[in-house]
Amino acid sequence: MQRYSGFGLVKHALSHHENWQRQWRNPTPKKEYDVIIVGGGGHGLATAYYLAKEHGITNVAVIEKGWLGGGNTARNTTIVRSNYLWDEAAALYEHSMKLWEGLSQDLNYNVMFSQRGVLNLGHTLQDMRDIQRRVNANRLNGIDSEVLDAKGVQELVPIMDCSKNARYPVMGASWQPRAGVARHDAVAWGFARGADARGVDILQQTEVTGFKILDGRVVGVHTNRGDIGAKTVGCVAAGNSGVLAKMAGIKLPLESHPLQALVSEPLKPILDTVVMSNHVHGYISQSDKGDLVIGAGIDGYLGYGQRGSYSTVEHTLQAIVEMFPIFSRVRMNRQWGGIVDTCPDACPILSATSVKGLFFNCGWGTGGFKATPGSGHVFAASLAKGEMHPIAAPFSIDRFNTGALVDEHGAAGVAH
Amino acid sequence: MSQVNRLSQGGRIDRSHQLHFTFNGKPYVGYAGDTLASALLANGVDIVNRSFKYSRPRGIVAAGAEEPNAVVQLGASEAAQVPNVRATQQALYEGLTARSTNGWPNVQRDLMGMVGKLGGTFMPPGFYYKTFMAPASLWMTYEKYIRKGAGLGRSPAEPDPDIYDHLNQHCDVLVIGAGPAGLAAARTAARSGARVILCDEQETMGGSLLGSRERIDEAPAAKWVDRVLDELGSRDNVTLLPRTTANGYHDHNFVTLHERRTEHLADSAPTFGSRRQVRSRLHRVRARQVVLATGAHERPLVYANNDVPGNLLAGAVSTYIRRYGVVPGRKLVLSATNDHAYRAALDWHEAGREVVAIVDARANPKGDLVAKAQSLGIRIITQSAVIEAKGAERVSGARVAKIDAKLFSVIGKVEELACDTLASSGGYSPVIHLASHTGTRPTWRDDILGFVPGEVKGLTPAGGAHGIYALNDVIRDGAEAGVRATQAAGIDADTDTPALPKVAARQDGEACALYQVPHEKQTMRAPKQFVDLQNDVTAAGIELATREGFESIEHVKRYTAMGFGTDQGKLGNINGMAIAARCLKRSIPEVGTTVFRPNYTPVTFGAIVGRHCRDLFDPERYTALHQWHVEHGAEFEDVGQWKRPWYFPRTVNGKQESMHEAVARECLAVREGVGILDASTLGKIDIQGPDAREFLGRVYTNKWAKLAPGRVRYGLMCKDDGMLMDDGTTSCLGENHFLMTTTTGGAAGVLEWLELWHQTEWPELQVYFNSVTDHWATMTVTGPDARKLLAEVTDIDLDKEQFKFMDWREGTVAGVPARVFRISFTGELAFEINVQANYAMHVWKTLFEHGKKYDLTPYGTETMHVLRAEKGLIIVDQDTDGSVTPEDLGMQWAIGYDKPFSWIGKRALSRPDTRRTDRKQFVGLKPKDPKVVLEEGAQIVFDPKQSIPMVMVGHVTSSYYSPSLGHGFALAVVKGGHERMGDTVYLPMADGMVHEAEIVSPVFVDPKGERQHV
Amino acid sequence: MSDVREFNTRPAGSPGAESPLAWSFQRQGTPPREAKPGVTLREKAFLGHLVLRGGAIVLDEAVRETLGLALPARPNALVQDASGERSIQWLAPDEWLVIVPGGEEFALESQLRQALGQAHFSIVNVSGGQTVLTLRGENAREVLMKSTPYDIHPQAFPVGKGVSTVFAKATVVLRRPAEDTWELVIRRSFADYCYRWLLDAAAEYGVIVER
Amino acid sequence: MFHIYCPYCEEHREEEEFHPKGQAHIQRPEDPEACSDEAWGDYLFFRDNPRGVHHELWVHAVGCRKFFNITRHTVSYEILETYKMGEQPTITAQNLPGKDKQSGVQAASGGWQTVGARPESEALNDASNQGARV
Repeated sequence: MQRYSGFGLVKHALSHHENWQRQWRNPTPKKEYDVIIVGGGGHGLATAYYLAKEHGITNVAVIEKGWLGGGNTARNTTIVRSNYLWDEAAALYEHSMKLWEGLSQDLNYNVMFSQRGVLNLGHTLQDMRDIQRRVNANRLNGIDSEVLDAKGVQELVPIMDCSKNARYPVMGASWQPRAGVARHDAVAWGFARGADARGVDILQQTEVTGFKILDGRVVGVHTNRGDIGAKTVGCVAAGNSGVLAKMAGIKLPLESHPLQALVSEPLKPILDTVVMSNHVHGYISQSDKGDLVIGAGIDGYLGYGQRGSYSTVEHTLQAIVEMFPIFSRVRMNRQWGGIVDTCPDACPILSATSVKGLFFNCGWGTGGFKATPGSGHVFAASLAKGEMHPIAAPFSIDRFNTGALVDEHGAAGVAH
Repeated sequence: MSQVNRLSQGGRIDRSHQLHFTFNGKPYVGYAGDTLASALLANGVDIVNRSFKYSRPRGIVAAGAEEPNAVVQLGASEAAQVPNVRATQQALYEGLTARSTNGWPNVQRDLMGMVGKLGGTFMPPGFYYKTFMAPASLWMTYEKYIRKGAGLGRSPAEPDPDIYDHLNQHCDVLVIGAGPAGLAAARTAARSGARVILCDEQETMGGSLLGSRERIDEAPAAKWVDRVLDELGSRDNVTLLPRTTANGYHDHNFVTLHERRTEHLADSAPTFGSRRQVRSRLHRVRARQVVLATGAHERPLVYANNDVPGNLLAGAVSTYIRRYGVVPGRKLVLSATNDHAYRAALDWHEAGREVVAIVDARANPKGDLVAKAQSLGIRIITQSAVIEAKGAERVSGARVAKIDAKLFSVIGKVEELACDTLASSGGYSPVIHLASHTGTRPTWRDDILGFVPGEVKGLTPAGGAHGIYALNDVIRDGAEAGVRATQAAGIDADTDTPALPKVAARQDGEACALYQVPHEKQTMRAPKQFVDLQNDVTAAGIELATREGFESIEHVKRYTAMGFGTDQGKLGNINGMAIAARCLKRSIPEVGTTVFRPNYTPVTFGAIVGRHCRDLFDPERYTALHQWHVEHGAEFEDVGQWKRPWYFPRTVNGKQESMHEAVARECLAVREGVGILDASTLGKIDIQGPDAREFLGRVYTNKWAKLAPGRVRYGLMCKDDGMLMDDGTTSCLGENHFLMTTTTGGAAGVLEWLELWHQTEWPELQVYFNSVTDHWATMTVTGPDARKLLAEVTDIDLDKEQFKFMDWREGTVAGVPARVFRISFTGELAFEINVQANYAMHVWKTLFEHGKKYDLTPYGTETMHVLRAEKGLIIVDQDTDGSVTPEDLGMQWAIGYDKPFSWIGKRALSRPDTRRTDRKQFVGLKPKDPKVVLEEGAQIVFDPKQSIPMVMVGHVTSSYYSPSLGHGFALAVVKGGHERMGDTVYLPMADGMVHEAEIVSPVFVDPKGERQHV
Repeated sequence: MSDVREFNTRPAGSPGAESPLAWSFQRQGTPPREAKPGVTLREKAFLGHLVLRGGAIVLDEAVRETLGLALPARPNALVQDASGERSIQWLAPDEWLVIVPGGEEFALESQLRQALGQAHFSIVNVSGGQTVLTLRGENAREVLMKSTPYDIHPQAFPVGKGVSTVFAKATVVLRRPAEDTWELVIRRSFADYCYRWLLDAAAEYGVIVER
Repeated sequence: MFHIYCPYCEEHREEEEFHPKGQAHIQRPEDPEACSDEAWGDYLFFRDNPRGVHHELWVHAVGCRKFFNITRHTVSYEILETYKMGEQPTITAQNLPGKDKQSGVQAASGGWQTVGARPESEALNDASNQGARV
């Protein structure tokens, strides 16, 4: 792998940038792999990367029906945080956070993980109770998290309306300083480059059309480029997981919904932290390019169209202008939608299935991006060992039969 | 201050009406009818901005929405600042103040430009992914400096003085674009009687016809525009919306139109008399049919240094000359691939300035316009192109050479022509943005070298947007689209194509395909050839991206940032795709299609928000007693959309009580005297029908079979997963008649829940539900003196044997018919008085008149919470969180295990997880230190000495200081708590304190419940 | 139906009643007089409002008997008596809104119950929970277009129509009893919000409130 | 932004008046106590999630307050038909007759006027109609 550095950049400039190598190959599928990952988004590529790096399993194919990193990896609002309420979720997201903290160096790819801190605002007494509960739990779980009052919030974000005149005045917030944002596309590309360099075949424009299952055990997949064998198959296909599961005769408690986001035109830097409000339903940060990146709510109906309802965008901007009246004259440049696979308890599924050797990693809802390295890391360990990693174990499909949900709806609200 | 480039005549500007404006602090003069861009060009302003990444000087390129460079900061005052306004779309007005968005210290003498010149070569696409990684600790510092370069314009620092609104529109046919196709379509549709909306983004309707040299019906085209507009304007089935951009095309033909109502007049919306006007208005249009008549955007050619000021689109040159009377230079070289572009040279020539040469990529151009140029003696250099522009802050020359477009190489000697303006045209891209908003992929057409809209239900493209460019064809296509759309909208229209105006047919030669122009040097070594001017994306950048494995156009766009600017790649995307296709040795459609997202052009947040801001952001719901609460100094709590009195601080000796003092006083008043609460916000549902009782039995966990008229019962409502959803009392009014109460926040949800089960599962049950929340006002009179007070104003027999706890009675209170419910949420003697809300204030005030002698004390939600907590009564969503069953709450007494019907939630109580004995269970906590009030949300552990991460076993759900008990107390959920009474638990806090508390019964006051029965 | 507790919530005599807009008038006041207002608002307070639920055929007979009006069977239809003071509006296939002059509602409810006997139906008095606002004037339509996504063009919304729909962020019953008049039936707790919304939306045309 | 035909109000209304309520035709088990934990888990949480034709329950929340069913394509978002409670869809993934039929169809014909009032509810309880509930 060609190593990246500032020095290298200067060297390449002198040769007119004509000697940069491909960041990943475009290989022909082999007949058989040790492990197949279905889905070449951030989570799938991270799984392949850690399989190769941590477990020495390099005979791996990542099968992607479109282009790598072209799904939700390319469409999210890039927030990374780990201040989840329930122990199981907190363990998973904090595991991820720790990996984020060294990711650029590990991948030799600057994913621009910017720990500018995330505020989750409280606007009612109950919001504040929920915030205190979550922050106390975070603290005892070893996650950096604190409660701020309205004054503290105002100091961090002077441009926000923290006055009593607001319809739902800001009463305080939870604050996680280590949280932040990252450059979403770079995460997929960095993992792809790292996995490829370790021998993983990334097969783009390759669509899985079915699973080969023999005596209750998976032995490979059918694709539009022919059959490919493998005794271990991990499906990491986000919004398309339900469709894949159906091919394997497995049911998943998933619904795929539209989730929208939008950006303003680029502005000179004015907002340095990430601000989220579940109560008035809006969250916002400013990218290094200057765009205000704004997340909208999830639409209530099923949708694979990568579009949602306009009224959802209206409500989001109402919330943003309510919080930041000075943004009224700022202009919205672009909106788009992703497909999020949501679980009834707003937590993911990391699970073995009734088909031996076939695993699913899905159901991340609105919270998938931040989990990318952690999800890939524990899923790779699970695939390598054939049993779920302890951090992944509570997220098995069985919980929907026993009732042992990890209900992040309870106090964390939307799990962006 | 002369307008050096202004012609003495021609154009649609009013030379008698001067407008003064400033740009970068310098005063200028333009005319009414100018855009900011045309006025800047008239004044000879070359550099309008600096580029984003390399800080190169940039000038105006286009005349419309596709302009990438002339992005300015508008506004004289701080509050009126608007970032990123496109000068080509901003009408000039008196006093307009604009600045460049980039450039330091200023746009003319820019120091960052030096950095761009020196550092540009080290900043290929994606360079930041490859560096700034070591040491890891420094990234946040690196980022701080990267961020300094971010952004174009700036946000205002003050709130917006202007207002905005929405108009919901419905029509049969929405025609987007009022050029020749749109006008023809709108006229056809309008004549059928259909409801028609015609919108156009420009100041004046007419589109390309406003600057056209063609004639319609043997008169200038603009005359025909006026005639059609007159006709449309006279019809009441037509709405004309100029200055209105269709920005988003959503599902089922829902289109958002952004109308700039006053942005062409002043920084801030003017007031007409006392009537305040909106700055802009968003039309939310539901159209049966849409005609897309958005025309086409010209593509520039990509050659070296094509970003130096003085490089313009050929069509823009024509527009500035013909429409604004501005010739943006002295000596023109035109580089073209098609006949249409020749108009720029002809117009330039007619304006009396020198056309140095037309450089045509075709070997043998022929067509009427070519012939015209030849007849005027203009030099035409064939099979050639401008391969490089010369000049730094303004074009000084053009390097021209013979090229082979197919082999992508320069095949002849380079000739340098002196000029100050370089116009180019590489063909036209239909404006298909809206059509692709709904997810429909556009289709590439080799014959027109552009994408046309894919098939979209309810949408008919017409004219340029349809890939049709000759004026007579455009008008016919528009008229036919009008017929088709009208018929599709279900309106009888003439099936014959309507009479069309006469347009002289013109012979055009065939265009040739050329996107990036080859240079003598290879792309990576040639001077920069810009594809996306706003984001400084070059042909070399795209080539590098493909070399590094970014092969889909989506990857290329993301790696290079092509198309991510505020122009969304209107000029650059097709050129970029063509370059990627060349590098990958594929065809353009194989590389991908181009997908656009709303908005077509950026829209102010304020316009999208409309009136839903400030005081109207969200409804405030008030009870009938709200005025009294305000007048008596209440502090309010937001509960859902309701404003509820939180507490009533008194002012004693000029000092206002703190919340703690007020609540302590209110609590004691209830425990020792009498207090009153406005409980009107509780949800109330009237239930009638012979099966009402059966229905209650199915949706509540407890039994309802035997509740007699006159009696009240508390009920718990679960979802089918067994988790508590709502609670409240329900009273039996008659054998077939019940009044259900719900929590304040749960009211709407519970009513819909009941309807859901009734309509979808049990339609055979004869029962009706109706909300009566707003009809009744509810006042809770509670405390030992409650009976004495109420007795003074009611005719109801309040004798404790006649009117028992959990009874209700009817009669009058203060002369008003009332239902009085003897239920208690405080543990004290309590009466809930319900009267029709119109009479509530009278009753409330009467109670206070009589209550003076009992020191009747109004209390709010905070005191209510303390009093109920002292009694161990839960608040749904505070003490529960969607993961708590009635059993977890210890409410087995309210569970009808043996009811015949398997009520909602019952089955779930026997699932493995709900049967666990170590579930978190509802208990009381008594802090060991009586002075301590535990923090709500504090986490509970059994072992305080363990290391982090700790095993948490529960948390505090409610916690207060009890004025009656004289110590703090709390409610909590604790694992296996019901079996742990008397155990000590620990609460490690953020400040390092570890509180100790004893697990106790959640009922702290009057455990036997005697007081409410007195 | 039998075994339903009838209750007249309107007091004898007239202790001070306050309409749902009392607080708004108190706090907000009414806008100053305008010579040529584009919009005129008026509250029709203290009317009798009943919600009728049941099968159309059964209710129709009883309504004819007691009110002398036919129950509108078509969706979104509004019928009125000659005086315009009594009306019945379709709300749902099994639900109608009856509005009568204040004070008539209890007697009407009793008569209807008599007439309906043992049929399955419900009648609920909601007079305290809602109020009626009328909108008139040449810009009334624009004000409504700012407020509701429902198509209020005369072709789509002729006289004699009424719908339940979205109004800003509240819900209303919107009806057109006469060529030049629109009525909004609004819920008490949302009345102040709707009033402020209307004044704001109508400001650019000039608005007066008749009291 | 959907434009939805309400089969009870008999006209198209804006999406803002409606709420989606998940998959249509989910029936609560007749005898919950006899259900296995898995069967109960299925009823509570497991839903179809098709990329294509989907039958879903909606409520005309700001309108007639009636629940009804919509057959909708989850990629194109086109509404293929809407039908009342108790009715069966005429368009399904199995019988979808191709592109032409997808356009234009809105309301299923037939059905009854009033839910919850006899005799209509008897029809709902008719054994032949069992699958149609919810």
